Amino acid sequence: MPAAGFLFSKKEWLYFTILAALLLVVMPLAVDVFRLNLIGKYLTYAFVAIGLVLLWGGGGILSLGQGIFFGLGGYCMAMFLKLEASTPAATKIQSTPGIPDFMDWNQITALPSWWQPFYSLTFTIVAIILVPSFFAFVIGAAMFKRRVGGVYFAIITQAVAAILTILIIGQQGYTGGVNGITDLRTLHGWDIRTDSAKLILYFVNALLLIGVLLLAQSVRISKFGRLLIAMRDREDRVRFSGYDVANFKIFIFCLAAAISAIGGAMFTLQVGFMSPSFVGIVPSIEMVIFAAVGGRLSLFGAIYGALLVNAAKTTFSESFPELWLFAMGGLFIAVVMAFPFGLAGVVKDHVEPFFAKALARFSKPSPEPQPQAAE
Amino acid sequence: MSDETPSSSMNISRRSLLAGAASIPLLAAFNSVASAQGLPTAVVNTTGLAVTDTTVKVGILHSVTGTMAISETGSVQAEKLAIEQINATGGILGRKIEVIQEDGGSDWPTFAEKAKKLLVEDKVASVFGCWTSASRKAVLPVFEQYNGMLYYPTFYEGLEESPNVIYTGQEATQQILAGIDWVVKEKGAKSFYLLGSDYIWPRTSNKIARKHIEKKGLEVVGEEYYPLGHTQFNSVINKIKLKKPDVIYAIIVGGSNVAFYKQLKAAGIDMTKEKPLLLTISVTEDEILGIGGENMVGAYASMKYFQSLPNDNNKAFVAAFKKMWGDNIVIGDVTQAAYLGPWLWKAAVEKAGSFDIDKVRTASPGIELTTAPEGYVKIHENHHLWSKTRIGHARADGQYDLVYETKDLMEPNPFPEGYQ
Amino acid sequence: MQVNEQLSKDFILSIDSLTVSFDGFKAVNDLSLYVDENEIRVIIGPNGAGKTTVLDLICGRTKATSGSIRFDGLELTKMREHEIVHAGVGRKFQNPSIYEDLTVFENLELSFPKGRSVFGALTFRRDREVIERVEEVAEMIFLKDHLHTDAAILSHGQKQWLEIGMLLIQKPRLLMLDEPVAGMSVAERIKTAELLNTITRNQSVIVIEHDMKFVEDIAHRVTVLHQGKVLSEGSMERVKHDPRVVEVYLGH
Amino acid sequence: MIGDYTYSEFFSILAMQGFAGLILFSVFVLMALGLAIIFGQMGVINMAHGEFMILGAYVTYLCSTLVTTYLPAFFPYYFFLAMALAFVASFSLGVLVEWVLIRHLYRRPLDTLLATWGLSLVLQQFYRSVFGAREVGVTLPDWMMGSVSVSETIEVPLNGLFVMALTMIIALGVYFIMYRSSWGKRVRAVVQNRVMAGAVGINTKMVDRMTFGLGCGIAGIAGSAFTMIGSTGPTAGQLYIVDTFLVVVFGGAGSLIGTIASAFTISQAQSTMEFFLSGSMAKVLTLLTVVGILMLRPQGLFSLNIRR
Repeated sequence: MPAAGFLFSKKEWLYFTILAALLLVVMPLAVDVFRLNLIGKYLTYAFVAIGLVLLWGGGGILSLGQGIFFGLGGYCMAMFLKLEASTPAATKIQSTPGIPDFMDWNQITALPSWWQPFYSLTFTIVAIILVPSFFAFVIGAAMFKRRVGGVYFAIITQAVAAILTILIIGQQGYTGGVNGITDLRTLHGWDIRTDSAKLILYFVNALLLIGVLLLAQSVRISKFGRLLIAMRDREDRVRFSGYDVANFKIFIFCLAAAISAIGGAMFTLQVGFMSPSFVGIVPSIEMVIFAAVGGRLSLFGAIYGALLVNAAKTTFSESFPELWLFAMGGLFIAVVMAFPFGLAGVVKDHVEPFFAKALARFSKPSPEPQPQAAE
Repeated sequence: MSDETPSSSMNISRRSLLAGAASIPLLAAFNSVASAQGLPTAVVNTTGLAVTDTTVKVGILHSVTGTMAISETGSVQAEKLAIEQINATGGILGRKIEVIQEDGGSDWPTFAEKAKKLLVEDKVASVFGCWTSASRKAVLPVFEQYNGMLYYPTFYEGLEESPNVIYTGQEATQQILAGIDWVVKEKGAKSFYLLGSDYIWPRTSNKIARKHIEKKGLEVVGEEYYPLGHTQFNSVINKIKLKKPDVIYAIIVGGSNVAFYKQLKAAGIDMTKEKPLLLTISVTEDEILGIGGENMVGAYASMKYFQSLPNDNNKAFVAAFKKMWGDNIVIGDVTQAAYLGPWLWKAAVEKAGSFDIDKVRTASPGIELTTAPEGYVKIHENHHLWSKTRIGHARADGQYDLVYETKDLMEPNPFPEGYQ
Repeated sequence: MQVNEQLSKDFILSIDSLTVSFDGFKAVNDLSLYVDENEIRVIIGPNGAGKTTVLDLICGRTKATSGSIRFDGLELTKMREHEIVHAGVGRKFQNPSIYEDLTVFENLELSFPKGRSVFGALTFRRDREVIERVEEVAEMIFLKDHLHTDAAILSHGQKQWLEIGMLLIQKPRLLMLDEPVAGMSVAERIKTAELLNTITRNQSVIVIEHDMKFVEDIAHRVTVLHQGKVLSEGSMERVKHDPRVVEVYLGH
Repeated sequence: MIGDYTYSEFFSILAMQGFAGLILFSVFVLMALGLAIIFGQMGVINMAHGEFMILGAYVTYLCSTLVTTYLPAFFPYYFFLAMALAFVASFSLGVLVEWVLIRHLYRRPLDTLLATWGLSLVLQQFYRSVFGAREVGVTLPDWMMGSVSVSETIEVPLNGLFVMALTMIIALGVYFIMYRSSWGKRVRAVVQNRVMAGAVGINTKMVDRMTFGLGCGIAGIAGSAFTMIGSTGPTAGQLYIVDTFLVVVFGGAGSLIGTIASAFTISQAQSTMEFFLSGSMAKVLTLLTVVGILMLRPQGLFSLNIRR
């Protein structure tokens, strides 16, 4: 990889290697397919968290509507899978065979035209990226061109998430309503419900995540990334240095949306359905907490944050269902009050100095330039 | 959580048993059960379920946290009561039931996850659970893939018939048709205003109701839906006042219910005057707790069970339930349906002489329960229950008076021809 | 210099009957101002005279209610901020406005006029031209030795210089500085005056300043604003002895 | 539409819909006033606003239960006591929350958002643990239910009138506190220039705490009043939060008049659309319109054209 030397510092390459090893080797060896599938599900949220690190950590733009894009990506995927599952043979008991079951229940007798293109996998994949990006572009262009930012942006994205949820639920003939699009079976004839499929999907998901991580990092280390930091600190200065600030914000918002959408699509594939409960306000805010717990400035943190919070949610709600909300609420408060930079901050302030010290002591006799690793 | 029931509430259960199980004919002497039905585990369990010589594991999968916890609590309580009573009468095939309870957290993928855990890791012989259609839809592929058995308690929209689910609640036609027939016949209703929360069950149910009403040559003067959680119904109440329907047919759920009925009363629509008459299929005694009996008095509900049913089965059931969970508790339609789950499963297992899912499934159609609080029920070929439709008239104390019940059991018909 | 001569010349910046009102309050009221090529113009005036607002209007931060601002043949009142910058107007804010989380080098690099579009920024490379130019400017603003220091830990004066440097690297034709020596030590002021005198060989400068000693050091001409209007204009000598100016300042 | 109705019916529609809109308007104002104070004056995003309302509702519930048990004679009037207690409870909790959380987070509005969201989860679980997951029914005195008939078709619900009157009283109260009292002057001084206000001897910390407390207290009263029309459950507060924020933002943060104007506009739009369309679509269209207008005019309906 020619850009290897640039993309990360030495220390970050170490972290990267640890992460890649954890996702691609340790996890698959350590847990069974059932747990691995769960971890795969958590990792789909990590996509959203990475988007949020770019958008919120990098650009200071807090979106409370990332569920919109996660959901749109997931719905695009689900529409394709549902069409494949709704062959005339499989749906022959319906009054109109060949259309998704929920449409039939709602007296729809022909596939709506906007569903038609989703017979094509290529179109679906393009749509997974483009539909959410387009949505983000419309919202972003309207808001950022008029300099709406900060709190207002957060509230309006939240409202959009609410609107979309009500719409999806209300138009159940076209969207599957509150139940969502369920009972998805095959991808081009390949049964996605089997254990081997789940294993493969896990690896696809993990590799995509690593790819997205590298992409995000390359954006961060580009001049664009530095401009984002600059905008977060001194938006006016950037503007009066000749940059059209709104365009940069729109771009990063679209990028974060597209990344979240990939997560959504992978979610649908791994979980086997998509429903409006991943679009609304509550999941959107939960996704923010994944990024916050990991450390809003750290891409690695985003992944660990998503993994950790979700794993905690599963364990906690198994053993102490009553306490789960207390823990979750406490987590929000703690992250804001005590650990504003999340896990990544803790690692940087406590773990790294510890290792640096240990390393220095250990390597005293050897002349190797170890401490550089912890610059 | 998993062993809470057997250990912590055993004392209560023994006592409640004496009151509750007295009417249950299956009651047998404790010690003799094991030998009488003591088939070897290798025989009754050929597929590796969690069945030992003395125990069998089952799962309870409901939301204990999140927005649905409100509704699902009653089902959990009913299922635990039934299981304790079964254990106290010697268990199933000589084996005590052990419960593994999982929390769906009002989150559908969590339901799917936990269902999978119960089936794959815990290898439970049966699962009692789910409440919303969305959660059932989410777990359905899991049950079909790993061949589990789910007892689903809620009245729902139908349009489903899975070999891996026994539906102990009513599908839509069982709840709707007889109710409408009754208001038309007894109350001379000619026009209806259909109202619902905006999701699949109210929409599907209203669709069936509309077809049925129009088939009779009567009129639907309005039909509309409000988002879940909506709290402002003044506009629709105004519309109702202007359209002057004979019947308001309301399928509103959750917190919206409270707002709707309070505002209806405040707008001067006194339901006891029956002008218009209100008929609901979504407000059980559970919901009235939140709405307040004084705001609900005079409404009619079309269900299959009311806590006030005067038969002996029910009296014993209510007494046992209160003994176990407290005197202030109320029991709604779904809670009763949830209570049937373990009993129906027990009957099927005993008929099959095996815990194997396939054998239980084959044995299930035709299973009868004479001890059900709602009276006699029977499992149909389509895995739904034959059951009666009953009309209740709401009292100010939050209970319903039974005013009508169908003479025969209504046949479940999840895919009603002509109603879709 | 004769007034008539000025009018016949092409000004780099000509402001004609500019007015802006905030909820009825006219912060700038029918103001006209003309700046020559390579001129250092200092604007002084009491607090609330509208000095900063004039700069805001020129660089597009505030939209004029009426009037026109022409810069090099372009009507600035119709343009957006970054377009005005592209046209060659640079502006330094009152409080040093730099990117504290970035190094001096990165601060200057971001201001380098290349890769200003989204795509450009994504594909921007730190090539020889950029490095040389950054170093050149760093030398001018006395920060050559601090190139890789985080901007946050610079002294207040150094931050002011850095911001000036960020403007210089864009090679603007009109440079607007809002109180460039505020908070500087005497030695730093002298160096800053020196810096400004060097850079105006190639560009026009508008400075807002309170420090009269500094104003005398640098100003070619001085404009006195009062209540959004030009009260007096001309050489420092002339303005100093204008009775209206004296009254406003003393009466304040 | 008019084709379906006679003229007298059409007149009734107008009258009753106008009234329904007014009730909705009052509800919105009650919801939003507390938030407008906290968000508009302090810049704090209080996502737990709904939970403060529900606290008021639970206090009312407790009152109704206690009064029914111990002082049945007092029952017809308990609601006023309940509202006062609801205010006190929410106010106290607000002051506590300000002291523990919010005061560390001024100038970090996005962080207040996250922290108060956390707080809302904690409060929800707290309610669930204490009062149970089910909704509780608040029994109201008879005189508050029912309606006054104006004509055969026009009927005016009493609780609607009550909410409207209450809204008016509270709005006037807030107006006097914020714009006519010396305390209000201090609040506004702190909003405009914190340092300067501190320098002239205003205890800015105390002002912050009391302002936050006041906003929460009003939420408590609103919650108490909503027991008449809505449900009281652990998660009921969440239903209000989006609407409330939209009302405040649409009105232009910092402007109480703007909040009231925006509540009026949104409520009339929503109740009109609800009449002519079905419920869900009306809601979607209302929200879309508000968001659309906010995109075109981000500063909201009322805002000063201030120099930056």
